[in-house]
Amino acid sequence: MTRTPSGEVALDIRDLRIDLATAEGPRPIVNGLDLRVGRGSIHGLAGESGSGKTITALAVLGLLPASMSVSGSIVLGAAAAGGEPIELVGSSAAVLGGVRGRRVAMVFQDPSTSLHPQLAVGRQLTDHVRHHLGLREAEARARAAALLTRVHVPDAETALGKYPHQFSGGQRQRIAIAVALACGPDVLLADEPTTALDVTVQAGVLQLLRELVDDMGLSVLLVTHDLGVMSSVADEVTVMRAGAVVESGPRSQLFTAPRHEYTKSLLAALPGSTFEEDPAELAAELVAGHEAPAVPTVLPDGNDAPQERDDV
Amino acid sequence: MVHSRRKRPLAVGVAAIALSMLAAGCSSGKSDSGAGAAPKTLVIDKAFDLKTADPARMFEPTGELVDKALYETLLTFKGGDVSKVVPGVATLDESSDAKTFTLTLTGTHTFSDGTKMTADDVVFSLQRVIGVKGNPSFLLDGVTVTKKDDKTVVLTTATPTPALPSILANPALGILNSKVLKANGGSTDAKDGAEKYLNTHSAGSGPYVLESLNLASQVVLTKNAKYDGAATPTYTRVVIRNVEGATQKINVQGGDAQIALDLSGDQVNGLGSGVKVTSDPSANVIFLMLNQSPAVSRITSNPDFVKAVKASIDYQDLVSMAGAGTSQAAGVVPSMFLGALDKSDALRTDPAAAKAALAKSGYAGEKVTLSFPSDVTLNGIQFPTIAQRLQAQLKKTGINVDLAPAPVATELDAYRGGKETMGLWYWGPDYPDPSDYLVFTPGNVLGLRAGWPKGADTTVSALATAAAAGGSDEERTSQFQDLQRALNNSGPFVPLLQPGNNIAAKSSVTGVVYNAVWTLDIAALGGK
Amino acid sequence: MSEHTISGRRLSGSAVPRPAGVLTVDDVVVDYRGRPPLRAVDGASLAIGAGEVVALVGESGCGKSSLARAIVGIERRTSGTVRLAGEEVPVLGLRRRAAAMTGIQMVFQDPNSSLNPRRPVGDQIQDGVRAAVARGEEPSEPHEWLMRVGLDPQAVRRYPHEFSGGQKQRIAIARALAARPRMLVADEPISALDASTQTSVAALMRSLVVDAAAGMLFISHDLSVVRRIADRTLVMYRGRIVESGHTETIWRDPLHPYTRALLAAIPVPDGAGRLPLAPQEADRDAWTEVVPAALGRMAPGEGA
Amino acid sequence: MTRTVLPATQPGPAADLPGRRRPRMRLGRWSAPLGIVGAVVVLLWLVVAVVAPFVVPHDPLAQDLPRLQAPGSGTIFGTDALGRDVFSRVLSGATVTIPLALLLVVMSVLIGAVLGAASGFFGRWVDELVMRVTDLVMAFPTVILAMVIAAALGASLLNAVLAALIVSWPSYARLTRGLVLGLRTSNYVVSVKLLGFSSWRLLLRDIAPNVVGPILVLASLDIGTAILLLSGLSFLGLGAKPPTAEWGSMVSDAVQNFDSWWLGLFPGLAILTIVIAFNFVGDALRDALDPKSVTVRGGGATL
Amino acid sequence: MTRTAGDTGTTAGPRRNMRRGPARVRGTGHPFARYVLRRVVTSLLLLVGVTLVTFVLTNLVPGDPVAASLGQRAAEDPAIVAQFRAEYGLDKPLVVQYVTYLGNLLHGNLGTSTTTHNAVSSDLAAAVPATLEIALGAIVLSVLIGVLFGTLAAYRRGKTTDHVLRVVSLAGLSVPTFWLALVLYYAFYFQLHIAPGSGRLSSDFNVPPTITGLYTVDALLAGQLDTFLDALSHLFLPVLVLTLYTVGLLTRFVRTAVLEILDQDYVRAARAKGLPTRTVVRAYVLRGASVPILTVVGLAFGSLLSGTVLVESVFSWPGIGSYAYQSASHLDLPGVMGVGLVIGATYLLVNLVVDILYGVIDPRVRLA
Repeated sequence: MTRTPSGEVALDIRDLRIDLATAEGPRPIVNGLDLRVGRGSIHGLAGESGSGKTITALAVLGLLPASMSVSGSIVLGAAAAGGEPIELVGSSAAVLGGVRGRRVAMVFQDPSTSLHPQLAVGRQLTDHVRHHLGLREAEARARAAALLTRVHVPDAETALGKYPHQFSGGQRQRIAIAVALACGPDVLLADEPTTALDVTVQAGVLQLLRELVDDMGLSVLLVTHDLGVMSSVADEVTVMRAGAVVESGPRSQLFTAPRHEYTKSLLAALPGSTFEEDPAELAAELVAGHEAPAVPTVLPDGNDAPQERDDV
Repeated sequence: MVHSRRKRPLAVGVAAIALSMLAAGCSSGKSDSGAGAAPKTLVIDKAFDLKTADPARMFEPTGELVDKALYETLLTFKGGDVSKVVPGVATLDESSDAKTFTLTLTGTHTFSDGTKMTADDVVFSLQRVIGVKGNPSFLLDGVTVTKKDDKTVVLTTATPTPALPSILANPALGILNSKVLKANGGSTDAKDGAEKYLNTHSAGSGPYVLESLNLASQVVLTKNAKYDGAATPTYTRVVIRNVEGATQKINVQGGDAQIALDLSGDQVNGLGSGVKVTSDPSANVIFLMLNQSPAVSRITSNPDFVKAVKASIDYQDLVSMAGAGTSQAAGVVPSMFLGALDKSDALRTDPAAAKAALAKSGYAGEKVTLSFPSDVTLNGIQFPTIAQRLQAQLKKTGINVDLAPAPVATELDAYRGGKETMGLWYWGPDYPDPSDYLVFTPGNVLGLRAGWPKGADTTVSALATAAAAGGSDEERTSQFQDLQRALNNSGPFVPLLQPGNNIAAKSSVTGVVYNAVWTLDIAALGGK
Repeated sequence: MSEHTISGRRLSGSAVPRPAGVLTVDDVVVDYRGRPPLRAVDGASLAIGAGEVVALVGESGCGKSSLARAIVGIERRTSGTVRLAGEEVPVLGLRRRAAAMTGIQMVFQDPNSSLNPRRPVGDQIQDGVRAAVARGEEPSEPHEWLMRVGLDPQAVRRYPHEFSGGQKQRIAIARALAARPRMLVADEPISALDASTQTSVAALMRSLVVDAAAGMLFISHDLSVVRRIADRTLVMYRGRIVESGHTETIWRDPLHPYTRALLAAIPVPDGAGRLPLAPQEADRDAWTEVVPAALGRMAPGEGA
Repeated sequence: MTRTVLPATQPGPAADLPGRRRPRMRLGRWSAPLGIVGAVVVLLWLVVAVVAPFVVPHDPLAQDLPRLQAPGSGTIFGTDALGRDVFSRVLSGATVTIPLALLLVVMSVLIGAVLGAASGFFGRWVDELVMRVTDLVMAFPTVILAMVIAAALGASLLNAVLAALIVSWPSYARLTRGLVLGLRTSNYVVSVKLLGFSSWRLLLRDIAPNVVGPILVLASLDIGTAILLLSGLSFLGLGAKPPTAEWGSMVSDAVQNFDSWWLGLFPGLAILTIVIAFNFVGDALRDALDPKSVTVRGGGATL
Repeated sequence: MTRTAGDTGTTAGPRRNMRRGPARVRGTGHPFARYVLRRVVTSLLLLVGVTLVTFVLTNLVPGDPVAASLGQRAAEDPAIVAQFRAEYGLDKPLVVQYVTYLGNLLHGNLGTSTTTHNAVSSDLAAAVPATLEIALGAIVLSVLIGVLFGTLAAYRRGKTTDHVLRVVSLAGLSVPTFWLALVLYYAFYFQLHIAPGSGRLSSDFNVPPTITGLYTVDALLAGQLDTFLDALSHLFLPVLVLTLYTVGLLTRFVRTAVLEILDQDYVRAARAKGLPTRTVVRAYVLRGASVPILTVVGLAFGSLLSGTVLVESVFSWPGIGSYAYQSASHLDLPGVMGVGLVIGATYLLVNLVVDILYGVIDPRVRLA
């Protein structure tokens, strides 16, 4: 499977800085991130939990909590149908409203929480379609049914009337992907889309992602900590640590010839073969290693309300 | 759009309401819509003590007020003068020995259903009062009722009963439509079941008929179209509402009510120019009772302690507390009755004597419990207020009183059982005669409640026997005065107050006259 | 269903391994009441010897945790027996657990709920020590245990909220090990931890347990970690053990269709860009079948 | 075999933490000032409750002033229908109400916590019994049940407290039961159980301390409610007996003298200020000690 | 104490399980219907318990209903007293009295009030709609305001709006209702003459033909617009007083519930879909918070019923609270029992409705 990226850039992030306002002053969460998602390719963003991956994805949509400030540049490439590239950092509510869901969509980690449990699947698949594209209910439903079929959810018509809890975890994630694709976005932000799934189910979802990119020319920013997943589907990989890019490059190069120490250590930490080891040494390793300092994934300590910059 | 589906029910609801309004022609719910400018609805605020509208079972002021408007009596009083009986639906021919009373129906009297009143109705009504053994049945104790002819009824008694004519004026003895009553379970014995009917309908010939009755909230009367009596009522509809004193004041000031019946002397002050106050002494007497039974209390049964209490109380202070219209009760018989005590014979405050008597009594500072009904308001006077004042006054002499308020419903039991150490109560007359006050003597109803059995005080008992025997008005006056002096001296009762009765009425209401029996004759009220 | 159960029992029963089992689990069934009742574990048998690490893998909801909880006695067993060194492990009730039974300990998935938030961690490790002493073992000090799991020995006076998730989990492990158990049951002990520490903590657990000559039942859905630390592996599907035996044997040559699908679906981090194989819905039907040969698989060179 | 030592570019979280700290209370940015204001007011009222008998300008029971005087002429809050000083009575009201409200809450907590803990910990018929009783009590609206009880026992403040107690313990029983039930199956309690400790020890050492916080929060919010309930009962004539200077009965006296607005206004304000102050404190306490952060998630049957 | 639901959500009791989702309710058939059925049965048992408690309590009262119900003179006459006792069955042993009561209850006979001499059922039929009218008015109003305020406070968390609403809601919870009722009555009626006086209807209006017993509704149905407006104006102050308390309760709770929902992934997902804030709030946030909100509305209704006693006493409102007070102080056993039953039944009914609504608003409960 060889891919020929068009060379166009669908999403161009330059020098992105995100600071969290705390009582002790601003605390950097993302520190000068540079990243380009090529059109029709999957760009993997790897790193420990708390390294700022999810925050970056939310920053693209302008959905950060009010306590976080953003600087730098996020440019959304011109739409396939033409038009000008759009700078997303600091843009107006109207612009962001037109981008979210319409041009840039997002898939969350856990489909059991990212789909509203009390709303029928059909409603969740159509409400933004009707809002963005101005379709009638019947048109939107037809489109939704087609989409469900596209993501291999069986019996799409019936599925529209069902509620999320009536589906298995894997199907739920397929539905969540369908929701994201409903308005035909250019860019898909996938935040750990398979982490909550069983490995056999994960394989199916990864296949679907690949399929969508290859068939529909979708551009995906895939956030994951799982190097196996990364290795399976990503075309380009960026490794993040503590809010900054450590290394970036094509997948094969990054996995076979990592340049940065951190990347090397990540690859080395992958389970290899059985071994015996002295507990004292293992303990020492843990002492030295520490877990990365906890950076709030989305909401720091609950004292800041999720707040859209644009809501009044 | 997205939510359009949800807006539908609301729209449907609005449409439904609009349609129903259209269909109903949007009429008015006002009772007198379309009527002329004259005020037709009268609102009377009264603190209810209503138990029933059935005359044969009713004997409380609110019931008298209501039944006076619904039923006519054989004899009646004119205006506020309760000393002279005048013909009602009948004229009276009394035998000289006061044992035979011949009553002849005058003119025609029509019940609200159109039937004419006959002697049968009279006999039935009076016999029913006797037979159902309701509250007022004692009024006709020993009275035999017989029909002479269609217009004439004869009442006979074994003993001379000079009070019977004034008793016959009581609305409890109102004449009911016997046919209607019998059709609704009425009878002249204990099996009578007409009370329910009489609480929803009236069956009388009075100026008003009962529209609705709620013992707790309000009674609504409407004009009796068939009424052919003397007075033509001005108001087509009368609402008597259960409202307590303080709110009555607001209501009559605010114009929500035209008449307030339970304002205290304090409250009638500052009502403003639009409200006219009619103040008369009421026939109620508020008294303090000290139990004479050593089993109930060692200390209140001590005569010296009783003396100490009597001398400790600051009567003038209590009078000023109660406000306009109130006076000190010199004895247990109210001032307007025959045999009432002169003011000079009233109990007097004497702190020194009180202290001396207290010392003699061997009182050691123990708590004495004063029980009283916490929810009774008499002519606007709050019992808790009086009780607290008494507590403070007795404290000055060194008597420690513990207040024990309870709803009258719970407290009555202890009071009637003679279990109260000290009690604060009142006595309203059953009929305007001093003999009603012999209950305050040893072995009698109230005497027993005070733990004062027959023979406990021979002096008082002797005086009581003499007073009961009767005689000329002068003789009776002096006998009752002697009795009351003795009671004031050694009895367990301390007469405190004779409250004033204040009726506050909007100045648009005319003809407000206080009557000691039924408070107010609603039909006699006029409007301008 | 019952037929399958019987055959399942018999077959897995034949897989009793060589070292005299510290823990013997015989034909355990766990049911959950409800409408309809749910059979979470459907006749599982296994034995674990001293110094042996046995992994239990399977997808979420396959009954791994229920089996683990039934083994230590947290979950009521519908039938079947669990013996620790030949003695029946009772179900936890209001009564205190007999001293002998403190020889089986458990580590839970969520490190945040494993420690009493209002007691210093040293005290909580001391609880473990006390249990060991009550059983006649050597006394030890909490700070030694902290050191052994790679934490600052000075931290004994600190409270749980002052530690990260991975650190809390190591404290919980320390407490369990301080009781000097003969058997440690670990229910997904690493899945709540950061990727970089998962392997190290798992490796640490293995070495500590082996060092103490205890047995360990290690539950995980992460096959690559299991491959690294487990001597033997049990693969569970829908309440039943479908494949068991030497870890490398299973890894190299899975026999049961479920095990095969499971292993094929693991993405390999080699940079080759190969998509893992996704099983078809229809495949799942085959996963419930019993493959006798897949049970009790030996290491190469070992054998009858 | 590779053993990698990850580069430690940043200090671990443990490094910058002070040595010994109990679980920290976190005060919300704004709840704290309100809580402090509340605490100051509560403190003021507590001081008043203690010193009122010694400092009030008049004997609250003495009827020696002119009756129904408006505020200003010689008295701060005016006088009532019996010539008593309203200011002195309002202050003395603190001495009457606050201790009783505290008593009520303490008793409710004790009864509720013990029964709730037993219910949650022992389960089975104990749980069934306690929960059915709480259901029964909770099926009545509080004031009406208290009213019937107070009517049955006779009007007195202590009886009102008793009546209030009967209706108020179930909420604590429910709360405690829920918490204990959650904790009983929580991983750390199970862990300690596996270590062979007795149930009593679990209850006292591992469960009780984690239940105290939420109960305290509920209790602190309930003091205000207790004051409202007691004064409400007194207002209906089912609590304080005359001549006790109790706020609710003072407001009820005011009904009789509607013109004299000062009779009702000041005791009502007294109730309002003390209740709102307690609520501010309770609210801040809740923010600081969010019960959710204390209850342990997880545990129970996982499939 | 009024159960404030302790905004903590921890007191919500058994319902919490249902919020956890389907894991526990897994199964086929109709577990929800079965659950509701079980609730109905236990509710009925509980009602019997309520009657027993009321019966025992009322019989603990030291007074004698005879003295309370008969007039001065009648109570002196042993024959009358005996007749009264026989008529009301008071001459029989307590156990027999109770069993008789339950027997009559089965036939819908609640006995005859010793105070009003009416059938208790007809007394209640008059009193319940009166209370219902203010309680419903208050609950509707406070849900509207409470949800608005709570959502606003959650969205403005930490900002001035939030703090102002916090103070307002705490103040609402802290005001003694009986006092506030008096103050408002004094201000709006006595001083300003804006509000009408006490009672349900001005005295020059006839009670509209009884259909529901709610004067406003009946007046509308009868097409009497002026009566409707008058009844509405009488509702104003009592409803306002009751609303204030409940709004405080609801605002606090809705805020907590909404905050919790705002933190949910599905809300983030809805915003990522580019839906307008209005839609996100209404269709996603409030729907998500509807279960806990529903729980607290049920609780609030209970505390409203308590609150009405005090408010009714101030506004001379002939509702269930006044009736309860009157029956309790007159030792009117059938009356008190009737009130206990009605209140208990209302409470249980509200809980049942809440339970059923859980199923309506949450498919996980309905389609488990």
